[in-house]
Amino acid sequence: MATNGGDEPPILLAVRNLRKYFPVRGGLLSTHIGDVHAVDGISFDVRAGRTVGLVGESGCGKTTTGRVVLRLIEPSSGHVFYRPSAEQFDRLNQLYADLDVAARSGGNGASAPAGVLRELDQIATKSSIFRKRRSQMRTLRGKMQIVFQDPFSSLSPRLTIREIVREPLEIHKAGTRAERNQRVQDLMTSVGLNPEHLWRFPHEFSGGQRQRIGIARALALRPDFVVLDEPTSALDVSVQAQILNILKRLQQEENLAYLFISHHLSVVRAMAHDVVVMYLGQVVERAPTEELFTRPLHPYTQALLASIPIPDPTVKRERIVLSGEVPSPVAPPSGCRFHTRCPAVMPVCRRVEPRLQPSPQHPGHFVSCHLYHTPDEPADAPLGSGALAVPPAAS
Amino acid sequence: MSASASFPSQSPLPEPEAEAPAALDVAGAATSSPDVVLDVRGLKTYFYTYDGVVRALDGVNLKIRRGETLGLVGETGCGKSVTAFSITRLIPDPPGRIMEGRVLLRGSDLLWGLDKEARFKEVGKTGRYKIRRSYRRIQEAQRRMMAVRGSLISTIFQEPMLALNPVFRVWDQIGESLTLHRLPPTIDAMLAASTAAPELPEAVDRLVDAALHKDLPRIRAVSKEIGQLTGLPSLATEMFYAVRNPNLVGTEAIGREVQRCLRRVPLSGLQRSYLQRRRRIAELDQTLRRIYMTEMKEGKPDRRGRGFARARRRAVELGSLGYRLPGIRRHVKRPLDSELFWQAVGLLESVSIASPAQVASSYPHELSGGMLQRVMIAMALASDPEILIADEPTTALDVTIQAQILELMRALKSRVGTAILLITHDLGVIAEVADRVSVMYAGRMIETAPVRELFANPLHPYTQGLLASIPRVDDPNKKLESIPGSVPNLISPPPGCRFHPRCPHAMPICKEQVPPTTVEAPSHTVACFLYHGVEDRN
Amino acid sequence: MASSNGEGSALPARGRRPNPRLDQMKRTWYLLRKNTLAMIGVGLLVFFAVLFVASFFYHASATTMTQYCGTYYSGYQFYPTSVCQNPICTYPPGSLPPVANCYLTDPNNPSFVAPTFSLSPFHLGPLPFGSLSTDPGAPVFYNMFDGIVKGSEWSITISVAIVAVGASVGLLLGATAGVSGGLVDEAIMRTTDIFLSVPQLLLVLVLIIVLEPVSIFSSLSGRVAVLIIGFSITWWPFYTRIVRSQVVVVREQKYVEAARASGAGTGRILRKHIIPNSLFPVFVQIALDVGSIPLIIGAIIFLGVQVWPTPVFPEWGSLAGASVSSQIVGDLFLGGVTYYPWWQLFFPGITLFLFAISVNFFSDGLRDALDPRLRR
Amino acid sequence: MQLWVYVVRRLLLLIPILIGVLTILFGIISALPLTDRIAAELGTGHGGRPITPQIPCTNTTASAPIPSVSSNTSLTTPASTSALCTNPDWQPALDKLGFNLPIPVQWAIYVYNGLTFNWGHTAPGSFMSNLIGEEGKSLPVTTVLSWYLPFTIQLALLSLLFILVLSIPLGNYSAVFRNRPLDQGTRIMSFSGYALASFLLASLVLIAAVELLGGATATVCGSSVFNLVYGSWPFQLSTCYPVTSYPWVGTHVFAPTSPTGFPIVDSLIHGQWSLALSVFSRLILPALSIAYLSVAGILRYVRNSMLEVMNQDYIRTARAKGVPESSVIRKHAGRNSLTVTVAVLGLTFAAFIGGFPVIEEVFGLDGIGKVLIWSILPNYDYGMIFGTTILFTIIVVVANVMVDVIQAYLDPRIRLG
Repeated sequence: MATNGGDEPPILLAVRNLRKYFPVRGGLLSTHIGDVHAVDGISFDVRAGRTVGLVGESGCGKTTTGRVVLRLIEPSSGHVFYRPSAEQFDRLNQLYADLDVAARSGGNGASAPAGVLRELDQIATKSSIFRKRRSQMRTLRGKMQIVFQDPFSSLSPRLTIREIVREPLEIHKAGTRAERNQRVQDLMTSVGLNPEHLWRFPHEFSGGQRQRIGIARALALRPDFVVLDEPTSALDVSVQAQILNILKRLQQEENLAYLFISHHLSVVRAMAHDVVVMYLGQVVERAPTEELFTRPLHPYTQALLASIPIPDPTVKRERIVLSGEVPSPVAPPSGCRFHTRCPAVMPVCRRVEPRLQPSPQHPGHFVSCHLYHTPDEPADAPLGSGALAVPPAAS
Repeated sequence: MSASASFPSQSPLPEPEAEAPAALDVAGAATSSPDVVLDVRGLKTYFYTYDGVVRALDGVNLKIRRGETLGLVGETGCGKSVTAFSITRLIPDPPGRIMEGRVLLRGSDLLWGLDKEARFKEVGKTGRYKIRRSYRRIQEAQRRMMAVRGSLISTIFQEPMLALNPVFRVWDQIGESLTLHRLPPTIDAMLAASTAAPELPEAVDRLVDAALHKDLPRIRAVSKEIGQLTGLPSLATEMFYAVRNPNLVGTEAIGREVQRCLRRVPLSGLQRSYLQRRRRIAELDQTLRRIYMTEMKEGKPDRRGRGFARARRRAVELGSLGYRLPGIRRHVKRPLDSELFWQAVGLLESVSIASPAQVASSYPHELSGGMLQRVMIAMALASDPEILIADEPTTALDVTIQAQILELMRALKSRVGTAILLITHDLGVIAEVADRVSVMYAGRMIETAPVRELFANPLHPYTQGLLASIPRVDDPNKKLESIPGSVPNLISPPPGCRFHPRCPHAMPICKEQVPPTTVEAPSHTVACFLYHGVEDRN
Repeated sequence: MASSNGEGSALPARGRRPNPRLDQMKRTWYLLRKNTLAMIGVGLLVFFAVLFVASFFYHASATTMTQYCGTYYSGYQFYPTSVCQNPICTYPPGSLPPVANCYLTDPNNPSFVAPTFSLSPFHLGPLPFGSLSTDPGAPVFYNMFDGIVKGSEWSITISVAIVAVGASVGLLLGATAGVSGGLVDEAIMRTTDIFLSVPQLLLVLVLIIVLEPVSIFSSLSGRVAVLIIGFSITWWPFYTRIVRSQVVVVREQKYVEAARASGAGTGRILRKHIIPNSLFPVFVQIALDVGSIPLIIGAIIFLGVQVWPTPVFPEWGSLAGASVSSQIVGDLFLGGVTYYPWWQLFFPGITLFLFAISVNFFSDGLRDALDPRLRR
Repeated sequence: MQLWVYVVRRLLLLIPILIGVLTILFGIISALPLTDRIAAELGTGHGGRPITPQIPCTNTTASAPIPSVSSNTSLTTPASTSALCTNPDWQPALDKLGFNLPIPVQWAIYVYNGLTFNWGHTAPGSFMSNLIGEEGKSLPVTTVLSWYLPFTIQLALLSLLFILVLSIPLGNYSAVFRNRPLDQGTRIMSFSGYALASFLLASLVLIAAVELLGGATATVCGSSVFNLVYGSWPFQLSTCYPVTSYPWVGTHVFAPTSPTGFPIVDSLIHGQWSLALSVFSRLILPALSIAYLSVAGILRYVRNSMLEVMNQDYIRTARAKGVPESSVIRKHAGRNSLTVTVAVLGLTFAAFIGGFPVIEEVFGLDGIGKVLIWSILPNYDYGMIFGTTILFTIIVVVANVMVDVIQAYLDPRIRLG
């Protein structure tokens, strides 16, 4: 990945094998009876100044991913590497590939070569955010920020806008008092709010204005990575366009990297450079935006694209209506997690869990589906099961 | 532009007739074209809050024709939901009050008597009002609406998770709709079935045979036949699910199941007399509803008729007190409950729920959002309404589930043929389902057109801006245009055209006068000074 | 404060900086003013506040038992002067008493003085609110007026102290439980549950009874300390529960997460976000409790627990509790018939009632004014 | 979750709570002088201060290891506990009670005794013993309490009935008719219930009943407040039935106390209708007073939650279905207000049950509340006081379990958690 295209911006975040399980208690003595597999081994990269779109239905773990990546909650396992150097990054990819091979041949991670684990551990100590101490994390927090979905609960009702926007600056003791105030003023103008709004309380604002305030707060410390957790899904379309345009402008001005979490594929298409599609805590498909939207490979992505109503009565499309509902993340289905709803399900899907692998046609396009890769079960078979592939939906 | 081609019954929409004078006379509605199911004119709804009077609706007009789907689009706070709730008078009062207007449902004015319900007095010059309500009249109006709600106008709400009562099982809630709107025929069928002695044994044998072979279509057919023989379609559903059970092996087990189902058909004397009394009460309720509908149609109260019906109802109820005794109550209610349960299962089946019996006996919190929305639709259809108001039916759902629900609505539309008022902010949904679209902005209707016409040729600057601001999944190169500013505060809305502060084409006149609604193309009306078509007096 | 260090340089409109908090308070006051009951409550509270302050300047010479002598004029019958054992003062009937606390009393019922409401020789008596007998047979009585005036001091001080201690402990534990979660939360909340399942009246009673023989609590201030300790031990769980239930709601709010994402530590989050946003229900509860604690003290007195060094003490709850306790007060014998002196029950009762209801009205009005859901 | 799993889980939780309560009481009782503790355990002595002196160990005679009554030793010289414990003469008693063991073991013994209903003995010199008519004798606390408990349960059930009957319709309709006369009325009523002390309210109810009903004062027979206000008992004894017959009183006409122990039920079983009616009539005013105090607290919650429920989407759905308004309030919203009433009752049950001593004292009813007062006056009978406290607490804890189960039955969502 780092090899294709030397002009690509540097890697900002490398998320590797991230897992987050929430324990479920129940039964007579309220014992631990299972886990919600909210995020179950996902990996992706975020490059400086670029946007990664994270797409999926509710309950697929995209919001949890956003929170874990910022270490707002601790992960169950996995790493997020912040600004790994080019060599580190290449080495990481190699190590994880080794681990993967070992896991497949041995069946579990315990048999992974000790050397690989040790080296991984060394790199993690250097650049994984989960290994940072509290003080290091504090400085890092200034570089990684978040904008929330709900503009109504994301601003404290008892603070004025000025106090809200100034809070990050105060926490990090950035600049003098006058500088901080100047910064707050600048932020307000850059998100298109009137400075006199500073003296009001959040409940006096509309949803769009609140979202602007949220953006101003997130940008106060000049971060280089912002998680946008469904920033526009509570807004009207006309306001949504305003917010999206502001976000785009700010990205260019400040060279921000975004992790854009949304269930709105059309918004993601407008915003993201790369798209990660999640289903039940796992990545089913990952590709550059244009590639994904023109040639969706995974049946889930295809169905997702086909279910979006297009605001044009003249467009006639093939409809793929998925049957059933998303299964419970406490006891995800065996094999491919999508097999319960998949229109192209094969017997092997029930047994073998597919891996995220590059598509044969496009090396940057990763898909986790048996239609495109022979299952790992009978050792390593050559690729070439493309004959099984369903044709991508006409768009 | 013609209306949607998917409706053969739907001729190209007729030119709106000039009938304004007729609409203004007291009796009102008789002259409205027979095709129009619902005709809303000049609807104004205000909310009296501490901060001032929110003019949520300011003269809304709309018409829905038979079998047509009218989409109502607008941003948050534009009044689209308020419109829906005003039609069925579900606006919470206080703070909301419908101020004026007419809602003509097949010629009956649902807002009749509105002006006498409350008096307003401004407190000084503060913009605050003191309202003196006549609670008697409001109660009377709410009673009148009981005749309309559910039976003629059904509603589906936005959040299915919140819209179903969490403490009652699903079948209970569907059954309640059924008791309210379908009780007399149900009881008739039950009573008839219990006395009639049809040739069941032969059919039962065939059913057992079919079940032995696990031949689903045949089970379906035979159980349907038994349903017809007994006159209880719900029995067919019950039998189908009873014998379909894969765990049943052997003739004996299946036969036992069938007999178990049939056991509820014969009724004891007590049960029969209970059902007869229930039927009498339901009939009197219907009489009362008819009286209310006539009152609303003719515009004068029929107190005698009402009082008479109500007194008789009370008498019957008083005579039925004995059935409420604990032991008796359980005995007499059982047959009706199981009948309602299986009718509910039948309804759930019709909204393509895979295991309807199981869903019917679960609590709402045990079901997913998509499933609950199907339950809501089943409940709304329990009474064969004239109009179905769907208030953002898919907003709270995921896209794949939304696609399922939209698919279901399309199927129901062609099967049932009710008129639908579809309220949504998602123009995509509108484009897929609606025949005609009305666009609302800040409490006013600004543009109405057939769906293709509106998307191809939006006239109002707001509609244009709205269409331009939608990101398109199928069009990557589209530049997102946004409408500057935000939705105005409806306590002190801008004078004149309420869109003028955000409008790129604003003219001086826009600030001064409210633009009239003009007809620009066949059945395409718009309220904007940029256009000079014939004024739509309708 | 801010204008001195150049903050204004960032602000073009330096002179007329708006004060949003003041605006909010004005709005709350406006809403409160529209609420009649709340305004009655505010009025009464002001009255009690004035009484509280005044009581410090009121030198009640009759705050404790007073010797009686003289003739008593009651509403029932007039009795002539009879034998007077230890006369403090004597004066002819019909004239004004020469010194303070020299009252005309009924020799058959020496410890009762009926209220006269004649306020003209205010400082000399007769007693405007009557007297409270502590023992029908003994020549001692309690000046009700003094008791009510001085009672404001004790009642309000004790209630406020108890509530302050209880609320601080509750706030601390509740916030800790809510924020830390897990085992700490579980431990604190289970302890709270346990304390809450003992009836409050009984717990206070048992604590007072047990602490009574301890010698350091034998003085008056010791008794007050016993009351405060007993009530605080009983009352903190209420606050803990309220605070915790608020905190678990607030801590899930996105703005708390945003603060954490900005690198705010737990202390700052607690101070700036969680506590300010979960304090409001605590205020309401504080207001209610300040009103209800004298009621419970009264119940304890009524049940016969010896809370004070003397049978009757100038505290509203104690006066009211004593007034219906046959262990403490006595009847009036007039002409061979027993009468209950109504003023004994009426004045402390009405004081207690007014105080509690004023606090109730006020807190309810405040809640209505601040809670947007109830306003509508 | 199944309902029964929930019930079993809730019942299991009962044990740690009881242990916790006993721990608190152990902590409190440990602060007592050792003599009082021994007296409370074994049933010796007069009870607590001021009659029981603090006896240093050295003062005791060799023949009596635990002095039951002793001379008037000075109140002001409390003996040091250590001196007391080192005296060899006390050793048998201390050993027997385990007061020599380490604190944790003492705690374990206390908790075990508490859980096995071994709550100590009454003081023979106390008022209670006089009442029993066998002065100088000591009885197990649980025995005494078991005589009086049925009456209190009777009273509690009746007042719970009044609470439900009053709070649900009033709460519902004051929310429905918001800010209209009914609502204002209930609001005032609720406030005055908050602001009236329980003993004042009960006394006022009693006085009002006597003034208004006059001859029907059988309802207040035996009340200390009545005696205070109206002097000695002015009515014929025959109209004043003591409500229960206990083994030690033999002069009046009684309601029988066997086989169930509940006077009303027993009277009915024995066919004495008028007696049952008389006992019942004595219960009405106290039950109403308790109910009023509780309803005042509950109404506010019911009203507020009802306001919230009436704005819920599912109420709108019900209306949109065409359900008549009365049915919307009764069926769809009423279930909720029932749940809230039960929940608030659970939260305030401790306060509710804590009101019983006062009410029983005012109305002269012989329940466990009255037992508490008897053991407070004139001197403290610690064994009884602590026993009563444990009993009241157990009632509260059990009631809370029942409340939770009822709630889980009423609202299926609760079973989830």
